[in-house]
This record gives sequence, C-alpha cells and structure tokens, in this order.
Amino acid sequence: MEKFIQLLVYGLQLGSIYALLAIGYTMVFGIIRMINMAHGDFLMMGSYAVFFIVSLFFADQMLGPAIALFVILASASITGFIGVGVERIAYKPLRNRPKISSMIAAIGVSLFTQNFFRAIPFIGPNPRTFPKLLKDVLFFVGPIQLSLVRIVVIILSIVIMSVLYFIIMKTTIGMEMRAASCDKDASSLMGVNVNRVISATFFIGAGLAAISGAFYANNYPVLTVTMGATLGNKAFIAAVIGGIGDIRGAVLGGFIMGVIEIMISSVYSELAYGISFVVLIIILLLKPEGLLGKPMIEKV
Amino acid sequence: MSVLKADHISIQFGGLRAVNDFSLDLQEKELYSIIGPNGAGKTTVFNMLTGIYQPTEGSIYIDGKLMAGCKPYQFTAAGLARTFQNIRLFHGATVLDNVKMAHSFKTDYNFFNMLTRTGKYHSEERRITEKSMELLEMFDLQDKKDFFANNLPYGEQRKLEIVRALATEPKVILLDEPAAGMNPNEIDDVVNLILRVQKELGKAILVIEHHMKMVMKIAEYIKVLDFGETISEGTPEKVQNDPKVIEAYLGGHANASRS
Amino acid sequence: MNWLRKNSEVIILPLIYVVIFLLQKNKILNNYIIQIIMLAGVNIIMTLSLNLVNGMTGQNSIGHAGFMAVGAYVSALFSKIIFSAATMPPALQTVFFLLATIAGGIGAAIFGFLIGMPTLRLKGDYLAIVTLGFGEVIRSIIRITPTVGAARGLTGIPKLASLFWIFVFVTITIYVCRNYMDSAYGRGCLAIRDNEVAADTMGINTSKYKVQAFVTSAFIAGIAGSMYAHTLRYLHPDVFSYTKSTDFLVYLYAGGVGSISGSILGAFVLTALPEILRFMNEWRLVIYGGLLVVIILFRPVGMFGGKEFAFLKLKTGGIRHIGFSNLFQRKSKKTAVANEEISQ
Amino acid sequence: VSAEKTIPDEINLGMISTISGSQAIDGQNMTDAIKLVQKELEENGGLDVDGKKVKINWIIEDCEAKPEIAVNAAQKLIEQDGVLAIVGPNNSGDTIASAEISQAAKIPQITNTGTNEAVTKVGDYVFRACIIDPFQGKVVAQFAYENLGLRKTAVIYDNADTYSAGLDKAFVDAFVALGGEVVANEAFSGADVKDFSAQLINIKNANPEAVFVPAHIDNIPLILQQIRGMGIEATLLGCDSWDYAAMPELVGLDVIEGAYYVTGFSPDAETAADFVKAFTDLAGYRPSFCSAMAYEAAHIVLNAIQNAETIDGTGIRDAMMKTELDLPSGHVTFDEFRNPIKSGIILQVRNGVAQYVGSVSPSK
Amino acid sequence: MLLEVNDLHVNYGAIKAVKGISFYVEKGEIVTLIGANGAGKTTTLRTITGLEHAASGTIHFKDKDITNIAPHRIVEMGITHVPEGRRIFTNLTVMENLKMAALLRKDPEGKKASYEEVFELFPRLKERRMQPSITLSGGEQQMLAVGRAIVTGGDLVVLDEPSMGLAPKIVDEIFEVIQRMNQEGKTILLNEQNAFMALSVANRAYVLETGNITIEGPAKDLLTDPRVKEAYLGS
Ligand SMILES: Nc1ncnc2c1ncn2[C@@H]1O[C@H](COP(=O)(O)OP(=O)(O)OP(=O)(O)O)[C@@H](O)[C@H]1O
Ligand SMILES: Nc1ncnc2c1ncn2[C@@H]1O[C@H](COP(=O)(O)OP(=O)(O)OP(=O)(O)O)[C@@H](O)[C@H]1O
Ligand SMILES: CC(C)C[C@H](N)C(=O)O
Ligand SMILES: [Mg+2]
Ligand SMILES: [Mg+2]
Repeated sequence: MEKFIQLLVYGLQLGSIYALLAIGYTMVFGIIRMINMAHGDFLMMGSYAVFFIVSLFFADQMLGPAIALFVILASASITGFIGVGVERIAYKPLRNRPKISSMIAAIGVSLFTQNFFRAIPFIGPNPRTFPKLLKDVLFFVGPIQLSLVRIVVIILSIVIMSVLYFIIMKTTIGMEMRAASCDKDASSLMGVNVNRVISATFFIGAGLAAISGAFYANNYPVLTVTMGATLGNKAFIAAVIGGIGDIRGAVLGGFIMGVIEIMISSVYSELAYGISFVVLIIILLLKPEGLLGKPMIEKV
Repeated sequence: MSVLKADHISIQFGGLRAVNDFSLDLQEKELYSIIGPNGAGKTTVFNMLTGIYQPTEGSIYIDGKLMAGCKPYQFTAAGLARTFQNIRLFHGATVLDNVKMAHSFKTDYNFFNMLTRTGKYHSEERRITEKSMELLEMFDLQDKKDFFANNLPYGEQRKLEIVRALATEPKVILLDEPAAGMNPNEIDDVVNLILRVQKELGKAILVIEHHMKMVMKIAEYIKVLDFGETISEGTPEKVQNDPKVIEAYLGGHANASRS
Repeated sequence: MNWLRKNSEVIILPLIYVVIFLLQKNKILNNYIIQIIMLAGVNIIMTLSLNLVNGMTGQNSIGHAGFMAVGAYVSALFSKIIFSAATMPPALQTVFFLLATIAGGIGAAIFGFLIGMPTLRLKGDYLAIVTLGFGEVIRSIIRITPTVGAARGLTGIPKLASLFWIFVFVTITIYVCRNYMDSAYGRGCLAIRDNEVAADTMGINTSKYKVQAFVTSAFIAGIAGSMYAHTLRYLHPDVFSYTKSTDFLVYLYAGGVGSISGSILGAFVLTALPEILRFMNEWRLVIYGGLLVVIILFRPVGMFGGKEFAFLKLKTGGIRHIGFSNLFQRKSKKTAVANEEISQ
Repeated sequence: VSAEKTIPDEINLGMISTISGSQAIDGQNMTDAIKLVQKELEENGGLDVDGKKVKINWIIEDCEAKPEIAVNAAQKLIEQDGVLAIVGPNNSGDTIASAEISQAAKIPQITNTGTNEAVTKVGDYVFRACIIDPFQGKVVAQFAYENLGLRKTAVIYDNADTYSAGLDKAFVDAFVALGGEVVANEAFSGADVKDFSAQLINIKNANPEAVFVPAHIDNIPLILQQIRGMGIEATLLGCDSWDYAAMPELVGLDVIEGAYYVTGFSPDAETAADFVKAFTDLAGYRPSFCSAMAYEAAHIVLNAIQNAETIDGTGIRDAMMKTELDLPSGHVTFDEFRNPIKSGIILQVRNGVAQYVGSVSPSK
Repeated sequence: MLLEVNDLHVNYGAIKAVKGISFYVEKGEIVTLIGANGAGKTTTLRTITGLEHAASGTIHFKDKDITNIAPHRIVEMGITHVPEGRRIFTNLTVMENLKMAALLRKDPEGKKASYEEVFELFPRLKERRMQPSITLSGGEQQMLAVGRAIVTGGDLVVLDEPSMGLAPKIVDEIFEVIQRMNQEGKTILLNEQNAFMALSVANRAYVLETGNITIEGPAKDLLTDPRVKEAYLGS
C-alpha cells in the first residue's frame, strides 16, 4: 500500500509534465485542428532558452524563485514568438488545406530545428546540463517521499489548465478561438481577425511548451536537441486519451500516462512499455472519443 | 404491396422527444410527402427510416422485412435510398464516380477477381459505367461527369444526390428537401424529374419539402408533423385547408400559390 | 494472353527493370545506387500499403511500421530459423524466400485483422493513436523474445532479396493497388473517405470495406518487411519505431495522398534525397527538413496529388493523367475539369 | 613485401558515424579523432608506404543511428568513393548491418566501439578496436565481487538497446557465477525514458551494495542523479559508454564521485599521453573511449596499408590480422575472431576526473 | 453610393465564376441579385466581403476601396454578411453564436435588446438558447444565421439565400425582417432563389447569368419582364 501510494505520487509527478505539455498541444489542435509534430521541439527550444539566459546573465548563482520565474517567462515569450513565426511561415499557407499537409510541414519543421540546433556550433551535439532553477526540497509525509518542485508542477498544471479553460470557455478571445476553430470564414464575417487569433493560440501553445520545458529540464536536467521528440509524442497521446481539443482532458490524459508508466514499470519492467500502450488502447476502445471527449455529434 | 412501413415509431434525444408515434405505409409507386415547421422532426423520421438512428419505440419494415437493429447499408440493400438535407456527396470524387460508388454493393465480382481483374471484372465495370451514364443522362448531368462533385453548382449537387440514390436500384427513395436553394423554374425541373422517377422508373417516393406549390402538385398523400407529432394527414386538399396546419406551418400560404 | 492484352500497362515496369539491369551490368549504376533503388522499392511498397488505408479509405494509421516489423520478423523467422535457407541450393532458396515473404504477409495481415476489427468505431486521431500504440506493442514484444534476437537484434538473415525480386513485388503491388482503386471495392473505400454516413446509406458495408483495406494493406506491408529483412540481413526492433512510420507518412503525403503515382514518386524521391544531400555533411538533415516544408508549401496536395501516370490507366478519383508526352509540357490537357485538390 | 606491390598516389578511406540523431556526440568524437589522424598524416606529408608518401583522404558519412542508412553509407563509400577500408560505425547495430556490405565487397571494416559479440561474426573482413560486451560485463562483475568485495548488486538497463541488454546479461551471469546475488534487475525501454522512479524504488527496496548502469550517454546522468535523489547510497558501476570527458560534469560531480566503470582505454596510461595531449589540443576536450578507439582503428588500418602485400581490400585485411602495433591503449594484436586482445581498464571518478584504478586481462 | 462594384472578375483556378460585372447599391435600398444555380451570385457576395479574391475590378464601400482586403476589416467598416449554407458555429451554443455576432458592437444595452429581438422573432431559438447549435434542425440553423445578422447590424446587410430550407410561414417572417431592417435604415443586398418574394420587396434587381449581368432595373419592372418571368418565376 505504501509502495502503491509512493508510486502514485511518482506517477502524478511525471504525469504533470506530460499534462503541461499536452495542454499546449491540445490547445493548438483544438483551435487549428492541426497535429503539430514540432510541438516537442518548442519544449526543447524553451529549455535551451532558459539554459542560455541563465548561463549568460546568472552564471553560477543560485536563482531565487522570483528570478527563476522571470527566466521561465522570458524563455516562454521567446519560444512563443518563435512559435508564431513558425506558424506564419510554415503552417499559415496551408491553413485551408487538408490538415495532414500541415502535419507534414510540422515534421519538416521538426527535422529542420533539431538538426539545425545540432549543426550550429554553440549548441552542437553534446548534451548540456540544465542549471538548477529551483532548489528541490525532498520531504516525507509518513513513509511517502515528496518533492517540492514536483508538487509545484502538479499544482501549476492544474492552475494553468483552469485558467486556460476559463479563457477559452468564458472570455471573448476564447469564444473567438472556438468560433475560428469551427469556421474561419464565418468568424471573419463576425469581425474576428483570424490571423491574430491563430497567432495568439500559437503563442500560448509554444509558450506553454517552453514552460513545461523549463520544469521538465529542472527535473531531468540533461538537454539534448532531440529531447522534445518523444515528449511531443507522449503529449500527443495524452491529449488524445483525454479527448483531443479538451484542455481538461489533456491534463487528465497526462496524469494517467504518467501513472500508468510508473505503475507498470514497477511491476513488470521488461514489458512495461508495451503494456502501457495496451492500457491506452483499451481506454480508447472503451471510450472512442477520449476520456473527456464528447461523442462527435453527427447531425444528418 | 407495402414497400416501406413505419409502425408507431418514436425517438428520444435526451429529454427531447423529437418524433412521437409516427406511422406510415407506402405502397409501390406511391408518392408521399412529409411537411411541417422547421425542427418538427421530418429529417429525424428519415434518419430512422434509413437506419441512421434507431427508433426508441416502434418498428420499420422494408418490403415486408423487419429492419430492427439493421445498419444503414442493410436498409439500402433492402431497397431504400435517400438524399440528404445537407448535401453529402463524395466530394473528392467526380460526378461519374459518385454514381458508380453507389453501385458498389451490387457488383458481381469478388475480392480476388478484383485484385487480378479476372472473372466478371471487366464486364461488370462496363455495366456499372453504362448504367451510371444512363442515369446521369436522364438528369442531364452527362456533360459534367468529370467534374468534382463539390465544384458543381448547388442545384446540380442536389440532382446528383438523387442520381446517386437511384443508382442503388431502390424500391423506395427518400428525398430531403430536393428543391431547397432552387428558383421556381428549377423547381419545375425537379418536379418533372421526380414524377419521371415515379412513373418511368416505378419507384415509391417520400419527399420532405417546404415549397408548398411543389408538394401540392406531386404528393398523393401528405403527413404533417409539428413538434414530433403527426398533426394532420391526408390528401393535399385536405391538409392545406386544415386549420391546424395553417396555424402551425403554412401561415398565409394556404392554397399555396407562390413559394 | 487475353489478360495480358487487357493489362498491357504493366509491361512498363518490367521495362524499367530491364533498363536498370542493363545499366547495372554495364557498370553505369554501381551497387550504391542499386542499394538506394532497392530501399526505395521497399519504401514504395510500404507507401502504397499506407495509401490503401490513409489515402483511399481515409483512415488514419500512423503505426504502419508495426506491420512491416511483423512481416520482417516472421519472414526472417521462416527463412533463417525454421528453415535455414542460406544453406540451400539457389533454386530452393528462391522458393523458400517466396514462401517466407508470403508468410510475412500473412503474419502482418493477421495483425491487421486483429487491430482492424476492434478499432472500427475509432476515428481520426483516436484511431491514429491505437495504430501507433499497436506498433509500439509489437516492438516491445519482439524486444523480449529471445528466438528472434530480442534487443540484440536478429543477424545473419540470408540475403535472398535482390533488385529483381524487389521489382517483382513493387510491380505486383502497383498492379494490385491500381486494381483495388479502380473497382467497386476501391470506390467503396473512397466513398467512406469522403463521407462515411453517405457511404453507409449508399449500401456500402463500411466496416467490411475498412477491414478489407486494412488487412490488404497490412499484408502488403508484411511483404515490404520481408524484402527489408532479406535485403538488410539485420533486424532490430528499434528500426520499426514510430519514426519509421512517420517516414512513410511523409513519403505518402509529400508524394500526394490518394495517388498511386504520388506514393511511388514520394517514396522514391524522399529515399534518394538524403543520400543526394550527403555532401552537406551535418547540414544534410537540416536541408532535408527544410525541403520537406518547401515541397508541401508549394504543393500542399503533394507532388503528385490528384495526378497519376497515364500508364497506370487509372479511372477513379477524377485524376489528371500525366503521360510521357505531356510530362514535360507546362500545360497538360485536362481529362478532368477540376481543381487538382483532394479535399479531406 | 612482394615485388608486385603497386602503390597508388592516393588512397580513400571511409568513416561512418552517427553525426546526427540521438548519438550525435559520438559523431563529433569520431570526427575529431579522424581530424587528428589527418593532421598527423599531413605533418608527415602523407602515409609512408615503402618509402612512398601516399595521400590519404578520409571520407566521413553519417548513419543517423539507423541500420539502413549505415548500409547506404557503406555502399556509398565503397562504390562511389572506392575506399579501401572503413572505420566505424560506433554502435553495434549499425556496424552489423553495414558490415554485410563491406564483407560482400571484401573491404575491411573496423568499428571503434561496436562492442556487441555478433559484430565480428558477420565475416572475416570485420574487425573491432574495442573490447566485447560479455568480457566487459564479466570484468565489472569480477571487479565488484573480488576487488570491492560486494555481494549484493542491482542493475538498471535499457531493454530496447542491444548494448545495454547485452551487458546486463553478461554482468548478471558473471556475478551470479562468482557467487554474488543480483537483488534487482530492472529494465526500461528506450533512450527516451527519463523517469526511473518505478525501477529505482524496487532497487532501493532490495537494498543493493552497488548498482550497475549500462546505459547510453543521454540516460546515464538522469539515472545516476535519480539514484542519489532517491537516497540510494550504493556504489555506482558503469561501462565504456560512461567514458566521455564531459560526463562527470553532466552528471554532477557530487553524484558521480567515487563511481567505477570499465573501459578499454585509460587516458592516464603512459602509452596514451601523447595522444591525449594532441587530441585535447585539437578538439578542446579530453578524448573519450569512442574517440580513442576511432583513432586506434584508423591507425590499425593505416598500419595495415603499410604492411599489406597488395594494396586492396584483401591485402589490407590480411595485414590487419597480423597487426602488432603500439597504440594509446597499449600493444594491440587481434585474435582469430578479429577482436583485439585487450585488457579491461577500471577507472574511478575522483575529484571529477576518471582515474586509472586497475586492469583486468581477458584471460582471467 | 454605398457600394459600388466595378468590372469584377473572380476565378476558381481555371473556372471563371464572375466575368466582369458592375453594379451599385445606394444607401437605404434593397437590391436583389437573382439568377440560376451557379450563376455566380454567391461568389460575388463572397468577394465583396473579402472571402474570395478578386482577379480584377474594384469594390468600393462608403467610397473606400475595399477590394481584396481582409474580411474582418470589411466587416468592421459596416458590412454584415449572412453566408450561404448557414455557416453557424456548430461547436458553440445558440446564445454564443449570437454573442459572436455582437463581437464588434460596443453598446451593451443595444446588444441585449438585439438578442431579445431575435428571440422574439424566432421563439424556437429562445427555447434552444443553451443547446449546442449542431443539434438544431436545418431551418433552425437558418434562423440562427439570420438572427446573427440582426445582432451584428451593419450599415449594409448582405444576405445569401436567407429563406433556404425554411417553412413557408417563416419565409414570410424573414422577408418581413428584411423589410423592417431596411426601414430601420439598413441597406440590403439580397441574393435569393425565391425570385418572386425577392422582387416583391426589392427596389432594384440584377439578373446574373453565368457570371454576367444580363438584365437590370427596378424590381417592379423585372417582375413583369417576360424574360425574367420565363426563367426565374416559374409557370
Ligand atoms: N442528434 C440530435 N440530438 C439532439 N437533438 C436533435 C438531434 N437531431 C435532431 N434533434 C432535434 O430534433 C428536432 C427535429 O429535428 P429535424 O432535423 O428532424 O427537423 P426537421 O423537421 O427536419 O426540420 P427542418 O425543416 O428545419 O429541416 C430539432 O429540434 C433538433 O434540434
Ligand atoms: N470553391 C469552388 N471551386 C471551384 N468552383 C467553384 C467553387 N465555388 C463555386 N464554384 C463555381 O463557380 C460558379 C459560380 O458559383 P456560385 O456559388 O457563385 O453560384 P450561385 O449563383 O451562388 O449559385 P447557387 O444559386 O446554386 O448558390 C459555379 O459554376 C460553381 O461551380
Ligand atoms: C557508443 C557505445 C556506447 C556503443 C556501444 N558500445 C554499442 O555497441 O552499441
Ligand atoms: Mg430537416
Ligand atoms: Mg449561391
């Protein structure tokens, strides 16, 4: 039982990172209906941005929470703008095309960025150590070991989820986003600047990826140019499991993925990887539209 | 002989009873119409009659066969075809292919023949193409056979839907607002086409339509729905003079002259 | 004979083979180029297989490397472990190679059925995740199965595939896919892709058509797997990862989804491109990624989207035929009045 | 030296490596090693073959850590560039796949760090410059049991990786045979796993005296950090994949301090001093096992060219079989299976630098 | 002149949908476009609001050139467009659809009043205000589309087949709404298949045939024009 709870805690901690990343993923999908295969690379850029800001300006000093927050937000903005730029250059021309075209463009963008970063000398192929942004504090509740930073991430992912959910469901820009996702022409006829809405979406999506990158790297402090690739996939899976396009679903999906991964590895580590996919497949077979996804109403 | 029979069918969406206790008995070559205000449940009736929705109560018979639990394709196999209120063509395919697609389930060669082009493959393909072209000619669409379906003007898309439905060689054909978006002249065309389908091809027809002039001209029997209930039924004369129908639906258009 | 007359178009592929063969014999094409052509051939078979599901039926499979893995491992199991074909006389080797390939195809088809059936009610990205998951499950099983080398990989598979055999199977695959597309079965699939509800109401048993396409596609992927195993002679579960599936998706969509010619061209060009870019050293994949974006920006429907080589004599789908006569003309005569796009 | 030996003016040699992909660091290490070889050659005005200075051109190809790309690379080097020998690739899978090509073309290929046993079994043209996994695993086990006196160990390994899974098996077999107990043998799947809590909690509960971590560079830091983060105080044991100059810093000096690992090369050895200095001057970092072995592989090839009876693939191969060469790791000869007869070197990280502890010779 | 279209050409790839048409709309008028299926009416309207690209020609609104500028900017200048095929936001509720339509309106009071106006006009929508609009029937969706235009309320209201799929009674109501909006000072550009109704309410009309304007004039005259009668008013 103790072990179970401890594993659950570990699972939630890992899941919170997936959740954070999945929020951005599902948001971009929800609004633009595009599978952004390069989303994981925004995470990578975000953590490198933190790395460079810290090593340029705050080398060798322990950062307080305030500075850490500032650094994270700064790198989130940088990545956010890169995201907007990528959308303008590579995805926008494909907006009215089958959405799979933009997925292929995203694969191209992903290949390009990873290998570009690998090829330029000041990033290069060597892994880097991520600077400790926040000093982690380990403490015990009974026999259960907890990590302060990770609890912060869990809470953060839920807070961000709630804020974004509120923005999307209750504010005007949120309504514009939802309308644009349904029908771009019609929303421009209501006076919505669709380009701006999409840019905003990408800014938030890429910025969130950068934030998750910062927390991810804080917990797993090795940076490589390919670090985003699989994480991107996991976020995608988490988003789908939760019901793609639904922010709450993304968070739920993220947590479930984390817990499944940890629990099964602990019981049968040899086949854990396969079994966790089996579990995900079973979830989808039982709930074909994802956990929180609404069944697609097809009005005939 | 009864080709399509609905026996007291009803359907519930959550709290909403969209159609309540609807019955219909359509004989060979008959032409019925369903009318009623927007949201009355007409399309929903069609959806039940074609197997897209399962009625919560009641049963449906096609050609005397009970269709409980069947999928839409089985309804079609049993002899029923339809068009859609919101056009649903195969937009990535050409006009001719759209019609040929509707022949798929009546093709007389098997999977292996298909892969190797043996057996009746060639003769069947020729037959399908010829039959499809015949139907297109009947609707004057033969010149547009190589157009992508979604590049046709609206009216022709509606016609193509009818052609496609006919290609399944049904006994009954259900038309959901076939004249929507057409001008009166074009509606006259549609009227003639529908009558030809009934007379020349011998199909039983069920039409939903808001153009009263058209309905009154072609329908032999009309059922009027409002809030899912059948509020009136009978011959066109009877229905258009029924005060309940005028109140709920026709407004100033009783003895419809224009629309 | 009658059959040959009606299918005269298939002659062109053997012709291409003869040309390549002669060039190879005269040392104009070296083994390196032949190797690339062989790999491209394997990729063409895979891309055509994917096209049946993603292009024709509109289902979203992003784990197709899983089927390839099954085909590769089953055929290698057959030719190396059950019967050690390497030590057989050449004629018998060929027989066992073909048997192994068919075994690989059947193995993959069985898996195709197993995942095709339960996933029928899944759509779009949800289906995509299941196919992806399936591919990963396959890998994770291979990884702990000692008979097929587990994580060490399987070495010493007899080299039985050759340019000739790959050409044979590419030709058969093209032929079969062309026939599939131009038939009631293929049209049924296209109908499902374009509008499932309408397809259903037009009498098409959507479940059956989808499973048929899935199983056929898996079978073909299994064949490609066998070719791969017997060309490379070394298998490792990680080769068939999700990244590999993504490669095929890229070939398919950059080539032009739904178009058989597009699949062929996409697989060929994009297999060769990274090799052509070798002179760029570490910038190689940077340029490759960039070019991919450029291709899709300039031709969002893919290089050959909505077009087919005329020799395939494809009729279905409102395509534009590109023959040798008009290949080099800027404005080709249209057989279909249409925008060339396949909207999804 | 036979009379009919014709000596060309130029010789092309190839190197295949993971320039891109997740093992790109090896690509850089190997490229730098070849640069050093090239520099040495230039300083001598070329390779001295029976008194004639032969110009050596190194052609470096990327294999992305994908077997079929490695095959393409080998084909290209052999067919297009006409290389007479190939160095690399650095991992076993790529080597096995590409070696089929060299074998068929009768061009010798020598991998620098393809440690898997199966590599040289591809054929008699395939060599390696490094030690093999079963031996490595055995050396770690033996060192842990006999020198450190440990009886209870645990392993965490990647069961998706040829190398990692192979070492796990070798270590477990050897350690158990010695009489020790492997109290936890935990797997994870794939280099992209970053959280090892579940595996480590099992290891922690088993309370081992040491944990052996046969993993790749992108995972080692995380695993080690998490081992300590979880409060496991056991001795850390590693293998040749640990040997990068940047590793201690990447892992964290406090975490890795005191850890032992086995490799086939010690930068502290007298024989290595010149090489280490030259490499560090050129590349700006200390040579790793990967770069040292690439350097040695290149020299084995060059030496064979000098001694070959005929300068072609077969001649070079035959000469490679007879290698008697003093290299940074010591005196190198090959056994009949084309594996070098080398000792396993044990290094310990002390004050943030890997330092020589001892060596275990293969006969033992 | 409120709207002036001059020698407009619009193409879809190789297809020439509009081949050089010119027309104008004066402030306060109801102008209708009639024509057969595929004549280019929808294309014309979509080009006015920037949804399609004009190959050549100019469009002026309030004496400003609005040719090929972004739709949302045209809408801001005061053109409201009820597009063909309803185009409601099916993932939003009925109420949210109306709120979307009020996006550019700055007066909270007026907004509320206009919602009420819509609900008064179409009581069915009021019943379904919190329902996701995808579940509405075809006609209900059409009501919502027209309702949105009432809420947006620009100076020029462009309606593309507002009566499509509506019950006869509601068709009458829609035309009453159109006339009422006109009386309240809005200018109307109407594309309608129900030529009889359209000509009855309009001041002036244009007949489009395969991308060209073939007949134009006061609506009254067209109603009796034999060419129009034969082609568009039916027997
Ligand atoms: N899947 C569904 N879920 C919930 N409500 C539904 C669903 N389908 C239809 N309805 C409701 O059922 C009622 C009847 O709809 P239906 O489409 O049958 O109307 P109709 O008579 O065809 O109207 P119209 O003439 O406007 O097309 C409508 O109020 C609609 O909102
Ligand atoms: N997206 C498109 N791609 C290609 N052609 C198109 C497209 N949209 C319309 N067309 C073509 O342009 C021409 C004009 O179409 P438009 O929709 O403007 O006609 P309309 O007068 O509005 O007809 P309807 O009364 O049927 O709505 C038609 O021939 C149509 O086929
Ligand atoms: C770079 C090394 C860790 C590679 C490893 N020795 C292998 O054989 O795959
Ligand atoms: Mg309806
Ligand atoms: Mg129109």
